Amino acid sequence: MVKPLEYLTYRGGPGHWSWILHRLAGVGVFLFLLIHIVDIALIGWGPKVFNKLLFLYRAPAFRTGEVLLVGAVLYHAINGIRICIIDFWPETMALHRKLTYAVGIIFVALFIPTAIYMLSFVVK
Amino acid sequence: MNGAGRPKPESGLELYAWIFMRISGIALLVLALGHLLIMHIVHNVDHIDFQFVAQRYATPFWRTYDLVLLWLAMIHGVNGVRTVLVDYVSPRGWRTASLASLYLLGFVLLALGSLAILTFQPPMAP
Amino acid sequence: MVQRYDAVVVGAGGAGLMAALQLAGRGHVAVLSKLYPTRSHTGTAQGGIGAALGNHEEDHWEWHMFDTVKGSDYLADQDAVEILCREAIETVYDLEHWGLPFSRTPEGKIAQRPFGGHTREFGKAPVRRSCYAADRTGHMILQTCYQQCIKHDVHFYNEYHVLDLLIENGRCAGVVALCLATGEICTFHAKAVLFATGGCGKMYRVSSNAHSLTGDGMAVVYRRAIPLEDMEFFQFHPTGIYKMGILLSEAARGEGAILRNKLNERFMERYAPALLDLAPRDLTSRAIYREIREGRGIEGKNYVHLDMTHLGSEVLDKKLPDITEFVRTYMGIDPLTHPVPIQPTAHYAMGGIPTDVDGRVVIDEKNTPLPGLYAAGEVACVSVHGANRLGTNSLVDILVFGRRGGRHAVKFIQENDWVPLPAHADEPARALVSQVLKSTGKERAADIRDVLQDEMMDKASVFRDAKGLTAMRGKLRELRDRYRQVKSEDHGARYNTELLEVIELGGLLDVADVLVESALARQESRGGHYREDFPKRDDANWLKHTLAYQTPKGVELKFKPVTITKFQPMERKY
Amino acid sequence: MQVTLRIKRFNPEKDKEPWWGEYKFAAEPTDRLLDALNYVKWYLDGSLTYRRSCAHGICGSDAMQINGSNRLACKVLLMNLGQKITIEPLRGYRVIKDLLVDMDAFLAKYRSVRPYLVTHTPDPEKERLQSPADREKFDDTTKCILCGACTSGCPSFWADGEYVGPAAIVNAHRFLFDSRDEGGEDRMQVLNTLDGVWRCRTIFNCVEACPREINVTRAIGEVKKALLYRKI
Ligand SMILES: Cc1cc2nc3c(=O)[nH]c(=O)nc-3n(C[C@H](O)[C@H](O)[C@H](O)COP(=O)(O)OP(=O)(O)OC[C@H]3O[C@@H](n4cnc5c(N)ncnc54)[C@H](O)[C@@H]3O)c2cc1C
Ligand code: HEM
Ligand code: SF4
Ligand code: F3S
Ligand code: FES
Repeated sequence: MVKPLEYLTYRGGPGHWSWILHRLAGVGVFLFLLIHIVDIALIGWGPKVFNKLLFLYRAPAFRTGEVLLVGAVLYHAINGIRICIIDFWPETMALHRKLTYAVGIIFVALFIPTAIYMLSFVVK
Repeated sequence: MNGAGRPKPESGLELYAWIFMRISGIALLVLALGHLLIMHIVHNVDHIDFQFVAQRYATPFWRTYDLVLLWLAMIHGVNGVRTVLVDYVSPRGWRTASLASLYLLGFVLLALGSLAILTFQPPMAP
Repeated sequence: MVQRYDAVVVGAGGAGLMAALQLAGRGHVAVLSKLYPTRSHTGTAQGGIGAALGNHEEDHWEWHMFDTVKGSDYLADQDAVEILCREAIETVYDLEHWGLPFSRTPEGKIAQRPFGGHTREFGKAPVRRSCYAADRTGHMILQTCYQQCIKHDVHFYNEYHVLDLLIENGRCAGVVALCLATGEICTFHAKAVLFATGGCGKMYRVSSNAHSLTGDGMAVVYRRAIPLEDMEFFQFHPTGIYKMGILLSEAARGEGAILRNKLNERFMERYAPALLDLAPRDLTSRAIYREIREGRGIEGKNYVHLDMTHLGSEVLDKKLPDITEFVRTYMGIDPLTHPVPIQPTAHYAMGGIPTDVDGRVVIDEKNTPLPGLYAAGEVACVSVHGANRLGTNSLVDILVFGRRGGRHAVKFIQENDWVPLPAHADEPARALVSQVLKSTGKERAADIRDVLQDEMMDKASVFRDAKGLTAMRGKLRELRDRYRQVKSEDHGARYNTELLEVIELGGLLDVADVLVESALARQESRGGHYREDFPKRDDANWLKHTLAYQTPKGVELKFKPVTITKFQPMERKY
Repeated sequence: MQVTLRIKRFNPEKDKEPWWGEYKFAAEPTDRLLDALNYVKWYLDGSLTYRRSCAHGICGSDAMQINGSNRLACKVLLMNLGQKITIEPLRGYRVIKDLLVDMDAFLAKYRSVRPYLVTHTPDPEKERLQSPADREKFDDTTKCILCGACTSGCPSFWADGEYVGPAAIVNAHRFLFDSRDEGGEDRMQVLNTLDGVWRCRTIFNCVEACPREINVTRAIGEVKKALLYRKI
């Protein structure tokens, strides 16, 4: 049927992109959650093991990944709220494009400062 | 009538899944964003170590918080990935197999995580 | 391949579906349509369906009958008109019971609006008679009828193009069709066949009709020595979008829109002082042509304005949403603020296959039916529209007579057996197809059609005279010669739409031939047929129907009397 | 203006693979894209195949992908499309020839929601009454012309053709919200499944594609809400 790349070649509306991002972010965060559970569980092995592991987390690559994670959760959350709003108040769907743009704007407004703040530690 | 497929009988499952996604989403908005704010922004991984965790888990509030977060995120995530799999994996066998693996993985990790949160014994403060 | 059915309905517009619904469950029935049913042209009807429900003000079917007869310029058969107007009422209620989403009055009844030529008390003042669902009435009718067909499990053969009618020993034996999907030629052996293939408006350049309205049914039947009745009467709708011909329904004028010329005059005051812009279509179209001829077209061009700017967005967006959108999409202007350029557009064939009030096809002046053959809808001529159809009356016609035809066919299939199929029944159809596919000619079908449409527009549209029509006759002869040399580039079997267009063009040429010959013969002006060389109506000589037959020598004309019951012909003034 | 049509051609009778046909010619900016396609078919290549009938956006024959979005060819003017126009068949349906696709599966889905009025009470002598406000509730969804543009533009449908699709839901909505209808329960059962409304992820491509400007997602949302209230 429709090939994966073709999901990107169709020119739908903003909703098309927001859905792709929501899905990628959701799955991405889920995969992180799986890893996160494992590492947190290691706490049961005592401080030594755990603290050692945290080293990994402090590597710059990981710190950048962390920024992405925050971005993904943030976007997924804001967009999730949009989905809930239109689901429970179908009347708002008359404004669907505007709502989608609003999600984008809110996300950028929150994420950019946060990212700069978080990345400032990496640079240090 | 090719491809029409008889509609599958109604079970209501999808409806409940749908409503759960929305309610858990709203809860996660507070829990997950709160979690991120505390652990990755206000504090950051530079501050976090065994000690930090131990202090936090000294109060039942944070344990409960993390436990609820874990459960909701896990079920929300598993159900989310279920929809993704159901979308893209249509051959019957593959679909069943991938869903089974997902549920198994979800279950094991949920158990593991819960165990970690519940059984964690903070060592006496020195 | 031969298939056997009790009855076959050809065409799935309003008329075909209505007939099929009568037959469904009462016999083994198939509906053949060259389009998927919901793509039929009934779906484009906008304004409404006329029925004297009296939901807003007093109304009676007798008044409706009078208006229809007067509108027809007294050429309609009044026994048929009486049935039309009486049964209109129950038909509209039936549609409502089937779920048709009519617009509603504040009390929740079916809403009605005024329409051209519909009056109270025999012509005193406009009356609200057109039952409507915004300006999508045809769409709703087509959808609703199709939905009922789904409910009643009607069996459809979609995208089957009927090529030929089978007649054996003076009885109908079935039809031959081309299956577009496979290119196969299929024979349908049937006791009864009902034609509901719609109109032939594509023989004109500026037309409100779909690309698919090429008079197929008329041509197929005509080639089998069945006459076509009153083909000279072709209706031009006054308000088509300039150049494109897309219709802006009379509902616009029903809601208060006004026609204006270059001087911004409401020129209809001169032509129909009582009904003004709501005068019948023939009159209004001629008025517009006159204005243009006398140099009062906008910017000296061949169009005038339809002014809706005073109606306000409440009326435009709520009651006329579709036509408002057409203007915005296709003209790029907003009818709220700008008047819309319009010109008369070829719209409706009053003539067609002659039938009686039960939809039976009749083949001579004495109304002798051809057993098993039925026709209904725009393809047929009952005749309830006479020389000029009133707005909203076609939808009534297709449903009322679609139903009556279907009902009669039910009786027929119960009482009769199949006539044996003629030997090599599908031979003529096969020959037709293979002739096109194997053609080595050099003529492009589109070029021939272009000339046909332009010349018909020029010589056989709103105004006609002997000179033009005779020239047209010559043109048609020439086009027919060229048609024999038509070329084909697609030799495939599957969905060969090029082949289809060539066949359709052949039908158009035949029907145009009949129209021109009938128009040339009728030396008077009546309704949609206006002869500049004979500008008066002539009841003494021409109060009669034309029947045109195909003969080896060309078109042969016969005439049949008009049935007059309640209303004697009078001068027609509005 | 000078236009170039790039049309994805495919005739399984002779082509192994789809190929791109390019046609350059002069046209009026105010022409419909359908006029341009007709020009190609009538004067340049008679074998080009597509469906069309009404030519003004009412019959639903000529939905196709135009510059990557689903539109009706008769409802877009060349001046809004640029000089180079890419045309492909609707996606998600089997291509039969060039721009003409097999709509059977689509229409079977439409039929599966029982798209007709169901009543158990006997018909009154005259009309069933319905207030203008009740009539307004399903006005939007009565406009559907079954063109298929919405379903074919829906990523959930691309993912799995079993999804009943927005068009069928629109037509179910038309009856579910009709105060005269009494067949809601059956229809709800068809829709309350994995392949019913729940596969819709509110992507809005359907709304963007609908030539009748039906707010399809809203209709789907109203059906979801109705299902929810029925169960709770
Ligand atoms: C723009 C417009 C607006 C109108 N508005 C109104 C109005 O407001 N009120 C009113 O009363 N009337 C109106 N009319 C007139 C009215 O809509 C038509 O006359 C009427 O719908 C014709 O219906 P029908 O069933 O006879 O044919 P159609 O609906 O045209 O159906 C013809 C059917 O025949 C099939 N067919 C044709 N040829 C073949 C073949 N060779 N083989 C197999 N199948 C074939 C087609 O597939 C189609 O299904 C309007 C007409 C137009 C064009
Ligand atoms: C932070 C607050 C969150 C909100 C408000 C939220 C909201 C939502 C909503 C409403 C949906 C349903 C989308 C739909 O049906 O179209 C959804 C889907 C999903 N969510 Fe979340 N969610 C949140 C957090 C999370 C987290 C933490 C994870 C990871 C574990 C996650 C993973 C997913 C996945 C995988 C999907 C499925 C995506 C899809 O079907 O396209 N979400 N989310
Ligand atoms: S909802 Fe709109 S896009 Fe979908 S089939 Fe109906 S008219 Fe076409
Ligand atoms: S595009 Fe598809 S997912 Fe839903 S909102 Fe429209 S049906
Ligand atoms: S041709 Fe009818 S919708 Fe385009």
